[in-house]
Amino acid sequence: MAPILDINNLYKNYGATEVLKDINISIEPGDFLVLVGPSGCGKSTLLNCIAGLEEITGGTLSIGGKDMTHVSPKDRDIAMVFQSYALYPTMSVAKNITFGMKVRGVDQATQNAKLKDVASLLQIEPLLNRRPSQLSGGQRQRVAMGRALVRDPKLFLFDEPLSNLDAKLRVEMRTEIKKLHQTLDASIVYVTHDQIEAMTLATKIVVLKGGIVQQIGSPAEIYNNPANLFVADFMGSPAMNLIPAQASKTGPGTQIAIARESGETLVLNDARDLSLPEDVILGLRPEDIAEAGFRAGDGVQQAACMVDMVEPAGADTYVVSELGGKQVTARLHAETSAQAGQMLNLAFDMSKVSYFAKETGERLN
Amino acid sequence: MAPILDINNLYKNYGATEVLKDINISIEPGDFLVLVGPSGCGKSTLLNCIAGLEEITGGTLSIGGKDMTHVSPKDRDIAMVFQSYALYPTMSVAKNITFGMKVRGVDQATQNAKLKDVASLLQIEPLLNRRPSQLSGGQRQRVAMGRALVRDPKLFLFDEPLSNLDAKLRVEMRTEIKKLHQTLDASIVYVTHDQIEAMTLATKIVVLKGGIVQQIGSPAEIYNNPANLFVADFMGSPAMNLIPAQASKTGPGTQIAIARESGETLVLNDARDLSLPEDVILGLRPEDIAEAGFRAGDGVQQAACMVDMVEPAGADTYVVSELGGKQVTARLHAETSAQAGQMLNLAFDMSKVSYFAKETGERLN
Amino acid sequence: AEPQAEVLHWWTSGGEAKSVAVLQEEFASNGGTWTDMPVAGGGGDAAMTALRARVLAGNAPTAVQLKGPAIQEWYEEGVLADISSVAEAEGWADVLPASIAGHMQCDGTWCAAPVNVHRIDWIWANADVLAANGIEMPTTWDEFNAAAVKLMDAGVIPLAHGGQSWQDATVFEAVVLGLGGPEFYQKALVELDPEALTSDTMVQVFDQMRTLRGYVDENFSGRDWNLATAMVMNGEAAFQIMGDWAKGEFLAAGKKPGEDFLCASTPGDGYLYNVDSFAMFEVEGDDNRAGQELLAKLIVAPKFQEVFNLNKGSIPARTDVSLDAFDICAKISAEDMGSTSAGGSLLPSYAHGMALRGSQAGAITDVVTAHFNSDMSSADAVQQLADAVANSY
Amino acid sequence: MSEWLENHLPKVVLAPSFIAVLIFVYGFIGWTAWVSLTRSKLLPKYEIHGFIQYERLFDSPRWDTAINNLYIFGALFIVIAMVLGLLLAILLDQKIRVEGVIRTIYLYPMALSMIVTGTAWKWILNPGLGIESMVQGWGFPNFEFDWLVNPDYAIYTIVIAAIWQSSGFVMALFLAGLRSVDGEIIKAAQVDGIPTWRIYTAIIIPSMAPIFLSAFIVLAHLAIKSFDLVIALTGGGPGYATDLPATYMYAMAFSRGDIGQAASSAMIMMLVVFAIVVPYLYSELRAKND
Amino acid sequence: MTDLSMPQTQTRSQSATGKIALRWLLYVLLGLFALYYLMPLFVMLTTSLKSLEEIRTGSLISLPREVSFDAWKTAWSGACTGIQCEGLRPYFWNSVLIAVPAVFLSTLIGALNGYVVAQWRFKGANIIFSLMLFGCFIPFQVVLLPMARLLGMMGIAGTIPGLIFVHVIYGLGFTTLFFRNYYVTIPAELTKAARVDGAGFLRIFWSIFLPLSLPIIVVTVIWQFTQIWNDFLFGVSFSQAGTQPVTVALNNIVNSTTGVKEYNVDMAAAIIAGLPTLLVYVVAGKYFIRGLTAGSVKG
Ligand SMILES: Nc1ncnc2c1ncn2[C@@H]1O[C@H](COP(=O)(O)OP(=O)(O)OP(=O)(O)O)[C@@H](O)[C@H]1O
Ligand SMILES: Nc1ncnc2c1ncn2[C@@H]1O[C@H](COP(=O)(O)OP(=O)(O)OP(=O)(O)O)[C@@H](O)[C@H]1O
Ligand SMILES: [Mg+2]
Ligand SMILES: [Mg+2]
Repeated sequence: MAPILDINNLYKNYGATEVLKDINISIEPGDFLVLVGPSGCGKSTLLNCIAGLEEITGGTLSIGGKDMTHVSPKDRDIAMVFQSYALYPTMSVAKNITFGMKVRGVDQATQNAKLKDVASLLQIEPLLNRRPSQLSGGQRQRVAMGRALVRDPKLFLFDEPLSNLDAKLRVEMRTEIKKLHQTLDASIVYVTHDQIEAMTLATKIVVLKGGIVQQIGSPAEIYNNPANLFVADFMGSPAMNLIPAQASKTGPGTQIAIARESGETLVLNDARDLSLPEDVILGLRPEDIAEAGFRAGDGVQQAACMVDMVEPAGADTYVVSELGGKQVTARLHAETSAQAGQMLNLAFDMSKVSYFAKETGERLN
Repeated sequence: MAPILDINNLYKNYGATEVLKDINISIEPGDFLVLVGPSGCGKSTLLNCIAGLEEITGGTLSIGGKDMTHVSPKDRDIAMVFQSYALYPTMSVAKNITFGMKVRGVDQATQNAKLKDVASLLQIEPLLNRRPSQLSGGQRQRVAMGRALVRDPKLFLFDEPLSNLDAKLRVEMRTEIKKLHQTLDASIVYVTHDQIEAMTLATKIVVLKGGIVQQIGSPAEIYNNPANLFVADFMGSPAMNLIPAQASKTGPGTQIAIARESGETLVLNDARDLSLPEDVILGLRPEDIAEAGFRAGDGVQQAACMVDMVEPAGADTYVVSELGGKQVTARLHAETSAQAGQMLNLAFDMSKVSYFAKETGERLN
Repeated sequence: AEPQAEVLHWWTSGGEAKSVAVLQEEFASNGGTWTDMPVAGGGGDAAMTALRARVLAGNAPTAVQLKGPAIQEWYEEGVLADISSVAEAEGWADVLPASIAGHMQCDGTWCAAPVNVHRIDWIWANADVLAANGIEMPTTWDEFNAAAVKLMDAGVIPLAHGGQSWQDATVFEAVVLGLGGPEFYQKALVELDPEALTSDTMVQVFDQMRTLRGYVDENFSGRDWNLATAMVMNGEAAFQIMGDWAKGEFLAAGKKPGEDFLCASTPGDGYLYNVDSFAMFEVEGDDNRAGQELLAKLIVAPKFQEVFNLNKGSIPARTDVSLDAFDICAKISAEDMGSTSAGGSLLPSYAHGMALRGSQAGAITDVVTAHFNSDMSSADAVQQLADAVANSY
Repeated sequence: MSEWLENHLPKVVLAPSFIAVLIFVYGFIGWTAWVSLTRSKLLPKYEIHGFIQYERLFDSPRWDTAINNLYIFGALFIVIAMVLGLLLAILLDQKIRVEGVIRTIYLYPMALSMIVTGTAWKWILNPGLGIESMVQGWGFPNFEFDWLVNPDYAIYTIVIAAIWQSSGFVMALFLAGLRSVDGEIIKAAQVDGIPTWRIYTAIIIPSMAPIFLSAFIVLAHLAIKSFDLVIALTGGGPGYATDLPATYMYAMAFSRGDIGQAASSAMIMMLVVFAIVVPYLYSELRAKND
Repeated sequence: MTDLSMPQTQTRSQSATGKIALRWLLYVLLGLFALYYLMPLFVMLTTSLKSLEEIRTGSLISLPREVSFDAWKTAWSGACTGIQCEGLRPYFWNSVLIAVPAVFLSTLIGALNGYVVAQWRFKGANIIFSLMLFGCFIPFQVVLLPMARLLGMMGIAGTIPGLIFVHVIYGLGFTTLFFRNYYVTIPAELTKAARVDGAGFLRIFWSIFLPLSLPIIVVTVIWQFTQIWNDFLFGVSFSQAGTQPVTVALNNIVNSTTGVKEYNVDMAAAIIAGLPTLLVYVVAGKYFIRGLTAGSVKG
């Protein structure tokens, strides 16, 4: 099957500022592509380019197998939710949502039915007669969603569509979007900075940094096998612990030595057969460091560490300890008895460790 | 010490719409008050009232012990970050940030120093000469933050100041705000819909719904002892499981019976001495339901449940099972072997259970 | 006191301005300071607007170009100064025709100084065109009509006319005078006798106006009078009915009276005059009052009367000025003035604001111009005329 | 004291203008109303004589013509100038290469007073001199365009010239409005699949309501006060076929010395304006409020 | 701002020719309108460059056979208005002295008023605004006489300050309208943010609103300058010898109903009198649209 969206060597400049550099992305019908990256990395710009709202500086772009590089937005058959909502200020909420259908000549009954569905989905029924200026931030965002959701386009583009919603509503909306994706088999490009959204929704994640694609892959790939230090650091919250270490081969496995401020080197063994340079950066997620006794398995290795700080966070408690000159975070259960200043036995799941080259930051294993 | 902010019987209407009803809040110097609530519940409006930007319909309001009900915003000595940023469009980023200082007659050197500090804190140094229209969403939000942070007011008001930032930056900013709060001993009122922000930052949380205060308390109080079903449901992600059940007294403890679709009733024992009506809603957070073997303790009770769905989410795996006609979520470790359709032994931490009246939704224990 | 005068007038164009300059020079050589305040346009409407504003502001100019009953109207508002002392010293009563002197007097005192006499009921013709078609200068309106038909057949526009309401009114009063005679004119357009206004004669007048309308080309609407004169000059049209300022156009184009163009009074008896004059306003200060007196004296003095009228095409208001330097048309005019003054048919022009106050004159003009520019019947026009006049008080 | 000033500064700032308007607009309207009840002639007098001036006014066929002309002229002029101005603005909004030049060409007539251009228009519309004779000269001897001298059509020549003069300014106002609409919203509409013309009619134009208000006021103001235009172009003629209330009033007040009559005509004129403008203002300002 | 016709180069197939045809139509249409607008200016300009003889004989639309600038020279410094033959020159300066301060003041006050009405609503502000708006419709002929009286009482009758005063008063309705309608489109959050930043009423106006106002200032200045410069009625009524504006002089030149009408001089004088406004349009018009295209309203 032809890819629903195919971006080749796309470049975009604003004057002298290069915002997007050599982007190559291709998604299949039914894919749910999530764009993530730091603020200002070019996510909105990329969406705008896909929608045809910004002239691209170089490269080509096709949607549904047809070259769309120079086609006007209204002929691209896409629906988009804008980061800034962009509601029609003079129209009521209901009209904002139905206007597109009206223009396309959808009959009144269908319009009403769709409006009703979407309004109840987004919990905006009581607001249908208001003007956008009379809505709160989150309400505006939901109306913007509604405008896209009543459509049935080739491709949905969502720019942080849930950022102004409260957690509860957000979870509900997330589920609805997932459903939408599954039942309609819609193709979606989605920008978010919510890790959970990215993880739970995506079939494919693109990590952008400074306008350059860092990694493309399934959520699990991105999460478990980040392609470089940037991705490792960026994805996951709290971030992956990235600890400078010394690697040396021991038999089939690898021995990892980590310096500690206290002087005593922490030595861990990775059972996997890896060929690593001596200086590496070791990456281990907080949830892969547990309180000894709560984690067991093949690769798990225990070590006593000094607790520098304890941070309770509802469901979990984070414990911070110094390793290799870095603050290393471990995720413990909420009811842990760990206290700052105390030595605590931590269990490191070495089978989950990622290694990165110290210089280039590229993944080694 | 006099409360830094004291709100008494505050009402606010827009025409006939009552947006805030009988709000009473009082915070001490150094408090970090987080306002949470569903979209459209009146959080921004409340901030606007505190800032003096909206005339209040009823009640009084004092800041730093002085009645401010009719004082103009500029004499209230507050700094505010707006949900819609409200950057000055004709000024460069640098001027946006220094404008307030200039107005207040701060000398040039101090201005520059503060600007430098704040710019590096917010990572916007390269943007200082740009106009707001040339910034991405997150960049604008950071500039808006900067505008508040260069000030040294009696009270900071933040309206969802981090909603457009990526997770990483958000965590950093969160830490910075926490630091700011601690080092300056600043008093802060903060709107967010990010549970973690609320939990980690607040010394006090106010939960609003439809313009009415639902609960005021420390994060732990709110999280562990929600005052009613709304708060229970609203705080925490995924939400607290709220399961209809039958309570009956057994000796000093209480027996809880939960109907199941499969027919077999689940019976759990709460060791606490409670006096409950027969029909109750039992509230238990997903993290208080674990895989048997990973959780032990006084109140923990095990029961075999049918797994309806397994949802991996990076650090954790969520397992959904039917109980009392509800989808009940349990949070398991990421490496759980649980699979849909299988029976799984779950451990319920009964010491954490909240009970709510079926009719009124008020907390019972 | 040093005589001073701020003079509000609308004599801004070529010949007029030159003649005003003469006055100014004389004024200066008599030690006065002249401040010029010309406001042209709309036959003095703009100047009158300015005048009203200035009077109300308590800042009236020292001398203002005013004429006809307007002088008395302003006098009634109590803002005019008395210049009887000058008039008596200079003996104006002896040198001015009685009817003209009447215009200069308010309640028996002198309040204005006359500058000139324009004759309105002139008919001008292109000599060559008339000769080519074998036509004499008409002396009755029937003759005029017959000539016009002849000219039309020859492809010449019989009557050059500009479609502005005052031009319509100018033709109208000539027809009233011609068809009804001086007495009828006096009754109808000076005394506004309702009987005269609704008489059959008046119906005939309107019939003649309708006939004249047929002799005018299609493009006459809004045309300035001097363009109409030009049409006569270059042979496009044969006749024009217009005051004697039209002569200035002919002369300026180098045409000779009696050779290139002909002048005659419009068919019928009588003489319609338009006297330009200056009224003196009540002002503060000896300097200003001295200026007023000096100005009044100079205006009526023979020297100015001669120079000014040579330039303007009109004739002097005073009867004792030698006419040697004047052309033939002016001489005819002066002669007729003398004779009609004696015979009582020296009449004020209504179209030029000499006969009636503004609102009455305007009411009549409205009907005349509406009739001329539409297909209104003469009977209707007469009825409207009576109504309008009744409604104008 | 300074506290008070601080809080009331907006009112203090508005106050002088408000007072000025009360005196110089409403005070003068009151003055006019008073004078319209007198028999003032050359200068205003203050002795009340009842409604005689209004009776005279309604008996005057010339006033009938003037009021009718105001309706015809006002309606045609405002509607056409708005539509044309909007159309031109939209055309110019299509990324025209020489936009700057064209814009200036459309705009400049407003710069010249009608007193000035009236003569040129008079020539152009004159059948014997202007367009008619030109087209006839091109070999269409039957071409006729004699509106200027035809009493039934002369008022339309005023409309033509008035539109010529003001539509450019209206265009500029609208162009300003078009371009100040938030770009994101237009983008949203494009993505929504809305055709360009619908974007204009349904989204951009409705959001320009304040601009319409400005344009309407400007045009209505010009329509009511097109005094220079009439004077320069037709002088009210042929006959008084193109008289407007403004010229009527001027004639009464300043050439005829009938100030009472002028005042009554001014009052009626303002009543007409009031009847048309107030409902419009009301709805416009209402809409902004909620 | 966004340009609606952005990437419309459409796949060069079906609608490409249609698009090009449409484009052509667009330009033809614009060109026709340009002709309509240019015609009177063309007539005036060519006439002013012809000799009197040629005007009398030639066609109105034809180009001058022989270009002569004599008429311009006469109009500027030779034409007689009354007894002085100094052309328009001396009156020009009067007009400048009247128009510049009057435009400045009425724009400034209008900006402040509009700012209050749009952003500092207080009870009754809208009524005040409506009252001011209605003031736009008062016929100037009506105010002439009472105004003359008041000016006399104030002692500024016939002076340039008097004329400035009158123009400012009757310009306020429009300037307020323009600014108000511009400022209502600026989000209220901006004012709020600045108030929290400690800025007061005037400071916010000066630092936030004025920099945003370029387009509307230009619109207002264009409007006011045109109105004031071209004003004849006030100019003729409230001036006296020595303070008359250029329009009165122009009127004197053009409206001379006796004597030979020098159309070329009239036209030249008309163009000269209109030059400052033309200049304002050409120069300011550029900033006007530019200010808007900068689209600086959005934050
Ligand atoms: N001008 C207005 N007129 C009428 N209702 C309004 C107006 N402004 C806000 N509201 C309503 O007031 C309620 C509170 O709005 P507010 O902006 O305070 O919500 P919020 O809690 O900040 O929501 P969010 O989290 O979505 O930003 C909303 O229901 C909103 O629709
Ligand atoms: N008009 C412009 N001129 C110059 N630079 C611009 C312009 N618009 C955006 N940029 C820059 O382009 C970069 C990418 O912007 P974009 O809006 O795509 O970021 P983003 O990834 O969506 O960020 P965010 O998560 O904060 O919304 C940013 O650094 C921004 O400053
Ligand atoms: Mg973005
Ligand atoms: Mg909000």
